[in-house]
Amino acid sequence: MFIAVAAVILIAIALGLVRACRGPTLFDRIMAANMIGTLTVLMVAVLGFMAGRPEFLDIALVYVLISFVSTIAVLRVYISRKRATGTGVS
Amino acid sequence: MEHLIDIVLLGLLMITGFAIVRMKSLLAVAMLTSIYSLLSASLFVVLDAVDVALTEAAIGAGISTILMLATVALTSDEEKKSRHTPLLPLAVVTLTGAALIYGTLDMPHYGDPAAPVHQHVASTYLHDTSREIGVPNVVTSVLASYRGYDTLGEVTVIFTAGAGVLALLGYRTRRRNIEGPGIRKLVVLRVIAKLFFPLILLFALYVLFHGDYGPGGGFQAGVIFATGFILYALAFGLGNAQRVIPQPLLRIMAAVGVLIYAAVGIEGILLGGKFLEYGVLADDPVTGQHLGILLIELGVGITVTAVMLIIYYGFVSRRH
Amino acid sequence: MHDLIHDLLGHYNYWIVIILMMTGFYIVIARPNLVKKIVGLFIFQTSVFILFISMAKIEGGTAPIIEAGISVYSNPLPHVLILTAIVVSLATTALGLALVVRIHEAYGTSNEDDIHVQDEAD
Amino acid sequence: MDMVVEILSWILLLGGAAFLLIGAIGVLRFPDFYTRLHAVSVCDTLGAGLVLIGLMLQGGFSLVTVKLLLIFYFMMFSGPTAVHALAHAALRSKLKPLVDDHESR
Repeated sequence: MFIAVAAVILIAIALGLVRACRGPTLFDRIMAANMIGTLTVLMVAVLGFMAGRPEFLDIALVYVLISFVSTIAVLRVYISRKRATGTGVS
Repeated sequence: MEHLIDIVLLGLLMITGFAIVRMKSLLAVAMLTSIYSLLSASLFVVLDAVDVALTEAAIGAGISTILMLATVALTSDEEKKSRHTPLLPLAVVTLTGAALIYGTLDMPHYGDPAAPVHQHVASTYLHDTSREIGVPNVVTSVLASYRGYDTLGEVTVIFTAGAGVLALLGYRTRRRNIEGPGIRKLVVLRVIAKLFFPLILLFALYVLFHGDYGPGGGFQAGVIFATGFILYALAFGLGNAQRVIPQPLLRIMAAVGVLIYAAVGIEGILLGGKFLEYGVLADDPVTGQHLGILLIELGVGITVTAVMLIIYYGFVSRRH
Repeated sequence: MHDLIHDLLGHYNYWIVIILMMTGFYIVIARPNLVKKIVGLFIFQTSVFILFISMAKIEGGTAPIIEAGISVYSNPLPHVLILTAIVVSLATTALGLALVVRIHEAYGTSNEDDIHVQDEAD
Repeated sequence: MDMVVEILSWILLLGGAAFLLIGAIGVLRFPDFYTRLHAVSVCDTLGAGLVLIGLMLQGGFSLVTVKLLLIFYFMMFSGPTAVHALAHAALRSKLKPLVDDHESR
């Protein structure tokens, strides 16, 4: 049963990856990266249960924090860059 | 079943790699790199390397991406077309790849327990750790105790990298707080950052001191600590972050961490053992090992935190 | 036929690793942008990590954290090597990016071709 | 009792997986950035939340469940915040929402 959930998460990651590659705007890519971060967290959690050793959830916890901070970081960089150069959406 | 997940994840990694080659916008490349890191980290979980997955997630998807973004912000976003034809590089790459694939044909199969890698010291480590070190996480015991010399070297490399970035990017304190107009209005982000900041630091401490029993240790904890402060800097501005943890303090911390590590080694000599022999630190060798591992993990954590923040400050305060 | 599939599965990880490695290598040698080169280096490094970790995996094993009732563990030694290698890779990436920033400040561009043109003009 | 918890956990897990899939399809298929954000939110909150609660039921009363609760807590705050920040940044950079089907962006 866990394998079914893991498979669905993998499919969702693949769909998110397609969106990240197709874009078209930078925001779409950030959004896709953020979603893949969330899915990876769930993936790691489910994998822990699947292997029968769920005590490794620390990794999933780190992922939540990291993907949040890097999403915020990219937006911050983007805004400061836009202020400097005045370019529009790429 | 794990094979299937492994195969799919590797396929996704390959797609991401090709997409990175084709992408022209460097900000988009940085986002794809972050995805690439996340995918490889989950692959590490599938391949049982939980400690490595923790490190890769914190470093690859976190700090590396942030540094790449900061660099793109300081340079240009668009990649220009190369003036040379890609034919020669393609030929070189194809030939090298073919040679390497030819080389793998003799390699033992994936997952083969009889492969030569598993025959020598690894089984000794797995077998003797609980008796000699008394720490369930074999990765930590090898990293911090059996191969403590190597790790001292690694910490010194990190320290040197911090010094190198300081030398290249200089050091500029900006106490006056500069705020981007976009984020300043994001009250939501500030409230959430206030909620998250103490929990991230607490979690980093947990990773640091729980490293003997589960995945974790000084390297990972240091990066998580630094990520907490980076979140603080992102939400409240670099000036405020430098008020909380100023640059001169970071330089002292970077040195202190390495010194703690080396001092534990010398303490071993003074107590009649060898350099980095933890067994003599306490009456009972196993307790001594525990104490030694905790102390050097603390040293590693302090240095890594300080160096990560030095690098981050270096890149971000460079912004004009 | 069965042997072929067995061989294929047994080397699948290594082959994908080599493809990834070559992708990174291609970016490093064919792309003029210095930031992109660093990204290529990053891909190359990560592929090496995957190679090592794939070699450490033992069929049916689990993570090398000793627990009662488990007898097969994957090899912890490559994990240790790669753990420290990841941290060192961050150090090299940071240094490389810092160099790119300085080069951009000195030349006004981070494109290798333009830098060569400027160098030859001097 | 155990049986009930088990069945409940599987219902939650599979429901969560279904929402994850729906969200991912939405991310791929929706016509513009702002509509796609809705799909991402489905993944981030409902899908992830259900899967995590399902796993908590599997974990029972242990440290595992505490960690899952922490992940749940972080995710419920970070997901919407990230999406909010994204939408805000996109709007500021003058990315126009798609208002009419016949109007190409």
